[in-house]
Amino acid sequence: MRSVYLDHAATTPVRPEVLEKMLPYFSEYFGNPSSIYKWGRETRAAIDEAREIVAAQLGCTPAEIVFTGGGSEADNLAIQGFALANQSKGKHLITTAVEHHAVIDTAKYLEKLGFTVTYLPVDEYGLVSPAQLEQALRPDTILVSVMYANNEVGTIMPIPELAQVCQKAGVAFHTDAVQAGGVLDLNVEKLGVNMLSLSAHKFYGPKGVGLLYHRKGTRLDSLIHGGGQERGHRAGTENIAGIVGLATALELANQEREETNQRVKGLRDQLILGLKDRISEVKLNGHPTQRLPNNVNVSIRYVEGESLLLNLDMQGIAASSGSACTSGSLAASHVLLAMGIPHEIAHGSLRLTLGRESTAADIQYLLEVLPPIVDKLRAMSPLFPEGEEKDV
Amino acid sequence: MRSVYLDHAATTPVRPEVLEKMLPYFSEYFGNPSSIYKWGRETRAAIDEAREIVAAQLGCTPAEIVFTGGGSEADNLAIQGFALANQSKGKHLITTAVEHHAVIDTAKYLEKLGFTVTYLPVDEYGLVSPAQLEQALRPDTILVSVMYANNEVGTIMPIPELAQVCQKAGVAFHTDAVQAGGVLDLNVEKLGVNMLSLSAHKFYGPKGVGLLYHRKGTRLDSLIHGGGQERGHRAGTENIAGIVGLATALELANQEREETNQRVKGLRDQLILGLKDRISEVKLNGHPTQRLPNNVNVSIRYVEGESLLLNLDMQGIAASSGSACTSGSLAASHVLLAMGIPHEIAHGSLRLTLGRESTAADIQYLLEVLPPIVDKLRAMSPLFPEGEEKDV
Amino acid sequence: MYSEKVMEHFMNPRFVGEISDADGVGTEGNPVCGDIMRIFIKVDAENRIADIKFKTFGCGAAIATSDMVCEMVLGKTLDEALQITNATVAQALDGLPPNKLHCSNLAADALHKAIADFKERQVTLETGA
Amino acid sequence: MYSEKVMEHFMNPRFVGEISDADGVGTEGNPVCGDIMRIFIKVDAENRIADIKFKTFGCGAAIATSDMVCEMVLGKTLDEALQITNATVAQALDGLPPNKLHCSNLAADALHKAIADFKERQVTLETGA
Ligand SMILES: Cc1ncc(COP(=O)(O)O)c(C=O)c1O
Ligand SMILES: Cc1ncc(COP(=O)(O)O)c(C=O)c1O
Repeated sequence: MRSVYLDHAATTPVRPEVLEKMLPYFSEYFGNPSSIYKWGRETRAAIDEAREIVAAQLGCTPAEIVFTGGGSEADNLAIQGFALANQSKGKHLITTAVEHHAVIDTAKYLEKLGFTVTYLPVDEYGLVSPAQLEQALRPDTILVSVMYANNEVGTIMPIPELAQVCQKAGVAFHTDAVQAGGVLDLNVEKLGVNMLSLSAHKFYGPKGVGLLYHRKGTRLDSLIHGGGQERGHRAGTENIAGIVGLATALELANQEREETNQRVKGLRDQLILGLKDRISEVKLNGHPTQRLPNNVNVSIRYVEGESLLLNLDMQGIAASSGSACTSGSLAASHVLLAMGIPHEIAHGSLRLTLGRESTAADIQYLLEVLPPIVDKLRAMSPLFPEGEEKDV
Repeated sequence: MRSVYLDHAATTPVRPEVLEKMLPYFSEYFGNPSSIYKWGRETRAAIDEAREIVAAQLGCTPAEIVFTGGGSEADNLAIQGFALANQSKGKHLITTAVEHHAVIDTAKYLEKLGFTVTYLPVDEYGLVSPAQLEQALRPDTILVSVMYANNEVGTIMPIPELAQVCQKAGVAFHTDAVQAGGVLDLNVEKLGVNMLSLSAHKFYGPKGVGLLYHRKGTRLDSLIHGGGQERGHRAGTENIAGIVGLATALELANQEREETNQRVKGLRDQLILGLKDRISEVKLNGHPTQRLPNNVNVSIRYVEGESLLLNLDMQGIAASSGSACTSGSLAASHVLLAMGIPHEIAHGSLRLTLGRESTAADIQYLLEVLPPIVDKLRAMSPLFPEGEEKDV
Repeated sequence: MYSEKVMEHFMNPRFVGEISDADGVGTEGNPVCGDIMRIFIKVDAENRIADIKFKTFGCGAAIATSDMVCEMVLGKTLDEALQITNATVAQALDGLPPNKLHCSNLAADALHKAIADFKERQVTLETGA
Repeated sequence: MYSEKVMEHFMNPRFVGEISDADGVGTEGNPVCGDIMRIFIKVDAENRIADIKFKTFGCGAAIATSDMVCEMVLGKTLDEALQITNATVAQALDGLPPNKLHCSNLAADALHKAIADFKERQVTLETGA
């Protein structure tokens, strides 16, 4: 049976070139970077170099990068860390209704601690507008967090415009760029953000390592206290191999960005057309053009997402319904609901996210396999109006 | 030139057997464990197996293990997480003056949040007694955190006795067992602890992964909010390779524990005798018998630690003065000072920590190289009473 | 995540369909929680379930439990069928993941509703209402 | 972490020692912070530093800056020597890690104290006190 992995938004395999760069840092160059002897200097140099590579990719200085244990930790450090360090200036935060749980749940936690949070609604495409943000600002607003690209529907937010609203108002702006890493322009000057989160495993780097960019002068409380690593922002012996892997993966991805995006976008559009062609009552979720080049998210009416995924899995295809974290959960995607999609349709969403190794044959295979699965599930569904199938 | 690594308390190389087990989880089995398809089930199974292996090593259930991004994160999760979740019961914590910064700095952070912390003093060997702990308990004490083995002087605390004092008083007990991992018995029932922290890179596992054991019923706030990974205790896509590496390393270390400890202890005692024999005014810091089998910590009077380390480094020897994190810092070790050692002597401390690959030849080499270095530095030292050299 | 038995019932359900002249129909669940089950029964003169079909919109567990419930009660008397609980369904499927246990509830409930519907129709017939 | 120049002065200091008949001695630092430097100078008739030695208990930077300061001022007039600052010492060593910059301060201060000691002795001699 074919194996077709179409869930690159959930995670990606480590590229061989990346793993190769990481390998020496497990058993050969293993010293604690805080140590002054040779073993320590070797790994300190590796981390310094990684930090410089990353800084060059983001257009910032190395001192503005904090390596973390993943994207969620970066989001938590940005939001908890900033809110706790700056609460004397105000206790109001703004985010959106379509953020990843790493942002939403952190905001909810801060609400328990006495902060007030505005969750901006989105339009049918999953977008928040600068005007909307401007209206939501209050005198006690200290931080705004808006994701760069949505992990479920791939919608790309107008970050430079949103950040500018904040800059004018003197409010800090964080963006969860986890889905944008290696795909969109991450230059923090062009974006105008104060903080930006990334996670290596989303761009063919290893799991368990991420980073937070925080502009010079951005005050943060730490989540993890202890040894003074990462300039005191994140205690703990550094995950050297992970950090080297992150930097290598980000640099490689950015080098190939234009070319890969072009190719993947072609496949994506082929896939979207194919789905609309072969399956009735299919609706593309998210923005038609302002979307990640690798993201397809459709609602297939009258079928439920998990049973779709299980059937695809039986055919060797990896896909997702909503975000990976919640694909095992019962609730419909908060992102689709926020976009105004009714529950029963939201439950039938299918996310297919392409990657650098995806091929036209993969798309072809999916397009062959999916329609009979949909037919079978619709035949089981009490919601499906038999005989009166209609096209959209 | 010989290369002799004598800083295993700072970090250890990943064992080849461990790396081998980790390797498939970078590029081959890379799926997000939260996904329901094949790629996800494969890695979910790997994490489940790792959790079971670890649980067997600690004598607990798999659900009581939370994998973290390292030892510091585990300590922070235990102490911050417990304190914040249980503050309605009281806001007093007890720890010791000789903990790792991951514990002390977390306690200090909690003091800023309104908690009161008692830092128990230690005796000249670095020990805290059960009677001392009993006296320090207050009606509002909610948590006691005492390290299992000290990272600088290797002193082993009487954890079962200390934990019993807490159990009687209905107070939770956490132990930072980072230095004990793979070396001492980690059975949580025998220890009687409610929480226990480990870090993989201290026992020949990878950096950037650790764990917190937390006994069923122990309520914890999370540090990292988001996706429901680790039963909601630690959000973020799992570091699968790291988790597999941790479990493999812990199992291997425990299998060989008795044998390795025996051998290393022999070398350690040889080293201590050799140092006393060849260098005047050398004093062993820490407990003479209740100490880690691999730890040697001596004060060499009239010489300063860093210049000793730099000279050893020029001879290919990796050693530490105080803990690795602070070997670049100016302050004398808080551990040695807490043990009553005067500043100028504390500044001359040298920590040599052996490992499974240490040999008698390594010891021999150190014993040849060190005395002339000490002579040279003493000749430079304005504190050294020339001509009136005396023995201790 | 699912047992082999769940997957077997999910992939190859034997009781999918409708019974146009059903003696009882029961529907449980709603689109908000993502699971809707409808069970159709034919009841014979001895109060046995002579035929049973289901239609389900829902996750793997929802479909598998629907099929399992049908298999378990076909040929059984209504009294026997009423003894089916979520626990017996889950057990018959070699267990369900904890977050899917509620699905076995739904299937049993849909069945019970179908039986209740049958009984109500009986009363209506008997009383001639 | 240290520049090659620091390591060279640290490993092979050329000015270690004492001058038993020094014209001025200056000590700076204390054991609490882990660095003690003592500088001995001989001053010739033209107020030039004719000989200089140091003894230092301390880290690599402390030893290297001690040696560097000695090298920098040997043969210089006292006025020239007084112009040595922590910045010039650190610069002459191709820089120091940020957390070690204070060491170059100590070395300059010890030198200045040695010069002050010399001057005080002069006054004492001159006034015959
Ligand atoms: C006793 C002790 N606790 C905690 C830590 C922190 O572990 P990590 O650096 O892996 O976060 C260490 C090691 O640095 C340690 O020795
Ligand atoms: C938008 C977004 N933010 C944050 C995260 C969390 O990253 P990680 O799982 O690496 O912690 C993810 C991925 O899961 C994501 O897609």
